[in-house]
Amino acid sequence: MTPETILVQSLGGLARAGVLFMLAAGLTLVFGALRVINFAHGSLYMVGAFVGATIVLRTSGNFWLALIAAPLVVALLGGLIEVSVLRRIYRREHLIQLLATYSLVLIVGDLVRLIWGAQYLSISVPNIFAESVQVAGQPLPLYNLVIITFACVTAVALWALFYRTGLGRDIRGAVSDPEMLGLVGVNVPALFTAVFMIGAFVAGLAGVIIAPSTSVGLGIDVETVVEAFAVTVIGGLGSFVGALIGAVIIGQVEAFGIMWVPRAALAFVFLAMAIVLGLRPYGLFGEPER
Amino acid sequence: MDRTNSESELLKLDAINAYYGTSHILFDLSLAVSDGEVVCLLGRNGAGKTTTLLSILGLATVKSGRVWYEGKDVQKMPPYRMARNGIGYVPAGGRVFPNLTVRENLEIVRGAKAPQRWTVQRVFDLFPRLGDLANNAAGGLSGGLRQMLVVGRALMGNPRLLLLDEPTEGLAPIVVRSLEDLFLKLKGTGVAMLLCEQNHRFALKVSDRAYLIDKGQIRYAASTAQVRGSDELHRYLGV
Amino acid sequence: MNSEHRRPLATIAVVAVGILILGSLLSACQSSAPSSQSAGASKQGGETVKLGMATDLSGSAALLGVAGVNGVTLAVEDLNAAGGVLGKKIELIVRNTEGRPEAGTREVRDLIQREKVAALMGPVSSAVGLAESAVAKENKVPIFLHTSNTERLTVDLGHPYVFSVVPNTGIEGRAQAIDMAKLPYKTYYIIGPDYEFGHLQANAFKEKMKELRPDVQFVGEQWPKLGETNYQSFITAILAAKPEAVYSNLWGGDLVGFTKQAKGYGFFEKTFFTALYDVEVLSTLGSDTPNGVRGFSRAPFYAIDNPKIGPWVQKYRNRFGIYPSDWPIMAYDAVNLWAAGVKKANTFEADAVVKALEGYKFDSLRGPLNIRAADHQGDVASYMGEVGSTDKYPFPIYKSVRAVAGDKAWMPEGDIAKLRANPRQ
Amino acid sequence: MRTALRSQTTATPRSRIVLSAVAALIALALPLLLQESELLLVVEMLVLALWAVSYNLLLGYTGLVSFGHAAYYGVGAYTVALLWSKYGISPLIGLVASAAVTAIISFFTGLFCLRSVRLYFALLTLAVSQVMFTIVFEWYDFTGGDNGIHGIELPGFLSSAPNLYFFVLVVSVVCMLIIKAIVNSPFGGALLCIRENRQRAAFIGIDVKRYELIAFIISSTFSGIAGGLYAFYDRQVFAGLLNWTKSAEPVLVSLIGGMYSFFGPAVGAALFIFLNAFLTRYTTYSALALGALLLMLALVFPGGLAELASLARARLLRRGQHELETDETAAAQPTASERKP
Amino acid sequence: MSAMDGALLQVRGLRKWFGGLQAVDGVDLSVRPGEARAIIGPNGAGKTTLFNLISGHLRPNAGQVLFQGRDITGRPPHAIVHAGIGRAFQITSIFSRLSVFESVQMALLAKQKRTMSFFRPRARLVVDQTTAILEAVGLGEQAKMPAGAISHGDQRALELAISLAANPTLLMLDEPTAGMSPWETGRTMEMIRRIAREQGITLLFCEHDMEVVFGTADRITVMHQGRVLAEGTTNEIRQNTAVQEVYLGSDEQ
Repeated sequence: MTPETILVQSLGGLARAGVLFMLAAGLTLVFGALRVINFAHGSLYMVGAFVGATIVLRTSGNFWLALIAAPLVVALLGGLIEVSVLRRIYRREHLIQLLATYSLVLIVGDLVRLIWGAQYLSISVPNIFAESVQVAGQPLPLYNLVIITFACVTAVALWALFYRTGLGRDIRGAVSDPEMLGLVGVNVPALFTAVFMIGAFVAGLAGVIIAPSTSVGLGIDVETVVEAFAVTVIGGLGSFVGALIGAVIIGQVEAFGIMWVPRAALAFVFLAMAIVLGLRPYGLFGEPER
Repeated sequence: MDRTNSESELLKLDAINAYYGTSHILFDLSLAVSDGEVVCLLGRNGAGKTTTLLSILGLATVKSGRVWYEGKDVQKMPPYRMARNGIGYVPAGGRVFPNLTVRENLEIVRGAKAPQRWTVQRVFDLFPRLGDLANNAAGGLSGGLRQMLVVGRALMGNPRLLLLDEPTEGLAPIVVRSLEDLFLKLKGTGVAMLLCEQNHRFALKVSDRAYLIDKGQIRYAASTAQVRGSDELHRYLGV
Repeated sequence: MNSEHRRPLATIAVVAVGILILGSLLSACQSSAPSSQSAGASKQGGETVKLGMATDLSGSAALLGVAGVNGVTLAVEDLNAAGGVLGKKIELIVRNTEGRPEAGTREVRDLIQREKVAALMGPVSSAVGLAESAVAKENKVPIFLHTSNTERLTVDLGHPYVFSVVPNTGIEGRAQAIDMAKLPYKTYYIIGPDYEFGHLQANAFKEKMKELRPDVQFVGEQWPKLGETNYQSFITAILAAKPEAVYSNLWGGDLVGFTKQAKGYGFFEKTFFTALYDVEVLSTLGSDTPNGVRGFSRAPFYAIDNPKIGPWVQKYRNRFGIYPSDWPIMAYDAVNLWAAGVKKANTFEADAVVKALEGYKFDSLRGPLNIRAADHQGDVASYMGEVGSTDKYPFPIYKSVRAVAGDKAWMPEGDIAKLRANPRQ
Repeated sequence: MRTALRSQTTATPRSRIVLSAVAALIALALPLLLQESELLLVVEMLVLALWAVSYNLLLGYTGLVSFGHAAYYGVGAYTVALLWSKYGISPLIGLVASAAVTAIISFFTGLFCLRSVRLYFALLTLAVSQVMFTIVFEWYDFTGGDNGIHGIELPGFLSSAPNLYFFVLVVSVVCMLIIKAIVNSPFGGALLCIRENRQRAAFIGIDVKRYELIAFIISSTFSGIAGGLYAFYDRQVFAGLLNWTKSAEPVLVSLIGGMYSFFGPAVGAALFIFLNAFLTRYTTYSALALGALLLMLALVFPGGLAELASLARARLLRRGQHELETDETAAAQPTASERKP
Repeated sequence: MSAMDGALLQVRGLRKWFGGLQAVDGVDLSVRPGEARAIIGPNGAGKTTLFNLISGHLRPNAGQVLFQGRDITGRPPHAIVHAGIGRAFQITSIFSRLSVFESVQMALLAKQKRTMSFFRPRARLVVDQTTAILEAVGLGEQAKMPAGAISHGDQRALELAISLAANPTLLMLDEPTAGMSPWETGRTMEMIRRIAREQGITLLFCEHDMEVVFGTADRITVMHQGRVLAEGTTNEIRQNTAVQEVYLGSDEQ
């Protein structure tokens, strides 16, 4: 195994990590503030991909419009879900919350099939990113670097949102003490809706970003949410940094695992999860449940 | 229902019975605070002081009785509305937002509209040491500074009424004395206060009136002068 | 919940079970009077004959399932328009298995026993196909496979009531090897979806290739899971092994994703690549299709050399508004094979139909087919060619189309007996 | 109050006997009343009911949420299938072996997973079960991969549907009764204490981890038997039996039926199979319908059918007692609904 | 090791810190058989932590706990229960969906190590003993009610009954009258005293209600900031100025 191979392999893993991070960030954000494990997060991602791909196909290739419009649509859908479903189950046990979000997976999945049919969609990488770049003498898809960059931008934007805006301050307040937050005059229910919409927006964004590099079909909701979920758990539920590190870990474990033990590809994510939880029962950066 | 509260009665608890889970904590408890008045509620640990405050804020289960604020029944009002209507809450134990900075702890407040508004700068003028630590995480503050911060945070809401839950608990005497001065100053600005305390020396110094609470019931109500040195004080607070 | 509370619940539970059972009982009485076991195809009364199809209409293979139902629907409509079969109109009953074998078992059993279907059309997934085939065998109702194609269906677990008009994994894999043996490449890498179809088909390819070209080496294998969206690491792992050629049986959305991601790595310039590029995949990929890549598929309509296919495609487009993919063509053939058997036997009786079809020369959309008696497999051709764009269709097609006839690639009869005695499991 | 209690304790056993007799009669008569496909649907219900009831020993009675119970169900099914296909061992012996194999495996996985608590325990069970799924899925030479093992031959007397039905009926009912006995035993009581309050359970002298492990093993073992019965029912096994989507079934079914009642999950299982079979017949959008149903359940009746039933019962009781019109019973009314946990 | 100066429970130099906080900072305590010992102190004095250390819920960072001369430091809770130390908790620790009867019955079975029995119906086990304990604490009427549905005062009595079921030599009570009405408080303390006297149980309790403390305890230990500030008879404590200062606030004037 040459250094070039290692570099190329890890860059591929990093692109995957980028997408996983964008999903895990939303999952962990929603868990941190709302204390809900949103199993339907993958459904939001799928809707983002479908809406994004449809916009591109209908506007004969306007990727940039899709990049803005699709996440907004998903955020609105997220808002609708928060107000009509999640708001009623914040005080319930985790199991009931999982049941509710699981049922949303079923509902959204079938609604997508109802609207788009069983057909898978495909859109091209936008022209300016369609090139390959030379890294260590090997061509690499430029779009991979675009995904990585986008994930970094998302990470920085989320960081800035948390630490440089009033909304972020309110969210961090809600993470530590939602009751007190209400008592200092913050409209906590509205804040929770906003948090969920932010998570949905990022999930939708991830859906649009990934669309050009793959086929958009039914089933990508569950396929991806399971991995994003593992990332979140490995990083520690509720931890933003954990989501970032967890995504990189899973991305790299998959990239090199596939090289060395191809037959175990299905199990990598879960092996990593079992090992991490076996060593650190609350994930790398998690805290015991409160 | 009766709206006969005199204009001066800012807060009125009318024979409330409050529960926490299944336990009955407050028994037919009534008290009142007039506009601009400082009233203390004295009692030992577990006497029901905190539950009284939580009942006002709608966080305890009140099965009977009513809570009036500014002549309105506030039982169904969401907490954030109360804050925006001028109720400031200073919880026990320096309950700051630990992962926010000192400044953010103040800026996060959405309070009442008032002609003379509190600003972060005014709070820092009041507590210069907080100003020095403005960008530090509040979770790292000492007990005394946390206490100042929760008081400052409550002020940021431009309150008409402050509810204080044992602000001197665990504080060094020198800090307690500075709080004394502060509360007297605040009193001068016309803020009404309901001060729950075990430390009666401190509480009686700043209050106009006092209630003694024990086992969920008001046992004695009188002016501070009457309460000071009374037998009841020793019976319900001492050993 | 206290003990006092639990007791009535047990009562309620008993009542509820009773009600449920009564409910299903009532629905049973509604449909028909109780009848004896194995009341299969033999007891057809009335003006219609029922045809059952339990296939995957949701889940990862839904697109193929829907296309198959289209083909079957069109076939039934055509037969009915021509006066039905033996004077009876065909009534089609379609059920959804959601891609789950246990649902396949359940639905097919219900189709046979309550609906009394005369024959079954197969599903998409081979796991579901195996489950359905087992029930068909048990109840002695013929099942016609048109999409699910593990060789185990007709060979290892074959039985008198199963028929196949799709190139099975053996035929398909070996046909590709026959065509590709002419190519100069010596090192091969394999990538396929990680389930039975992928493994069996690739194995057939490997074995035939080794037989025809002992100098060929297989330098690695990758098995991404079905429905995988991220192929980056697989692609780089393959390229690191520097194979001269890559054989793949990825299909559908997976192949679309793989192709798009591989392009950026210069994959198609660095290595020869072949995979299941069918009409569906090519029309989805559109301009993202790598020029000159070798594709293979089961029934690309434009590549079929048979006068029947042209008008049929026109009819299909009029009916459904799209070009047909492989699946409706084979599904259409499956229905007509059954109808031909019935006509020849002059009865709907299953055993007679089975007998009539053994060794039958069937005039399919893809041309004449021979249904081999040993495994009830049609000698269906496999098609391949190099992909390029065309003015005739709104999607790329195979240029220099080749077809390997089924009887060149199917399993020798001797092996069938061996595998039936000692199945691959 | 007292009157109400007395009337309950005296009335219930008699109605229970009557109902049990009716249920037994129906059970015996079913093969005469139903067609084979419907009878086998009932068999499927019984298998899932046994699985759900054994799962609920963990969920409802010990308060442990496992997201990976399909692993044990699947291992049970594969034990029967593999013993038959590789060694020609009768599935009847295989069924006994499936209990033993799952018991041994769950001892080790349980030991590992119980290092974590609550949510993280659930996630560990999921991770472990997915690793087991991968092993079964990938080990083509041994397990037959994703398509699994087909055509399991049952002993001759089980080849007819009614006989298979009676066999599964007897095995699953006996197993459920054993679980019921465990639930009602001192051990079951200890589990309830753990469910209600782990810390307090330790302070009355219960070694919590040990009891949790034993409950995990018992639950997994009966899940293994249920899986073995599945192999009898379907005569085939496939890797999907171990997948996490399958693990969702006992959870859903327990929640539908009500996890705090013993037979709730069994009723939930019957309803689930029924819905699955009938929804798919009327619509290809059955997931939508099922999802809507589950969502309604989560939002309105988090206690499942059991809650619904107890509400209905409270209402019935109320009406009945109004007819009595005694002040005493009327005064006891509110407690019936208040007692709802 | 022999029981030193006849002490039933001996705590030596016990320390526990959480992060930087010294919750219990070198506590020595000696409880004689048969006495009723109260531990008092303002909030945060370390009473609850001390209880948790003795009953095995927490492990100390330093120090020893001896019970009947045997070292039980750091043993798990269930082992300590079997050693003879019972503990009654504050309100939240009952089994709310078990019936009152079942709660006590299970405590009895657990203490008698009979819970590893899988097939005997528990409904018929230790019925008389359970009933006797329930009668003793005045819950005979409520036996069939779910524990979560009875009044707060009754829940405290149930809590006591569960602890008594362990047949403890030493019973630790965590604020036994917290949240009770005055009437319930009197009734409960009288009951506790009576049962302790009848069964020869040593009591160790913490409590805020001074009437209860002075009316029940033989000796009082006062804790402040993780340490023992004073120990003595009720009269000695009443007259201790240091204690008065802690409770009434220091008078700087």
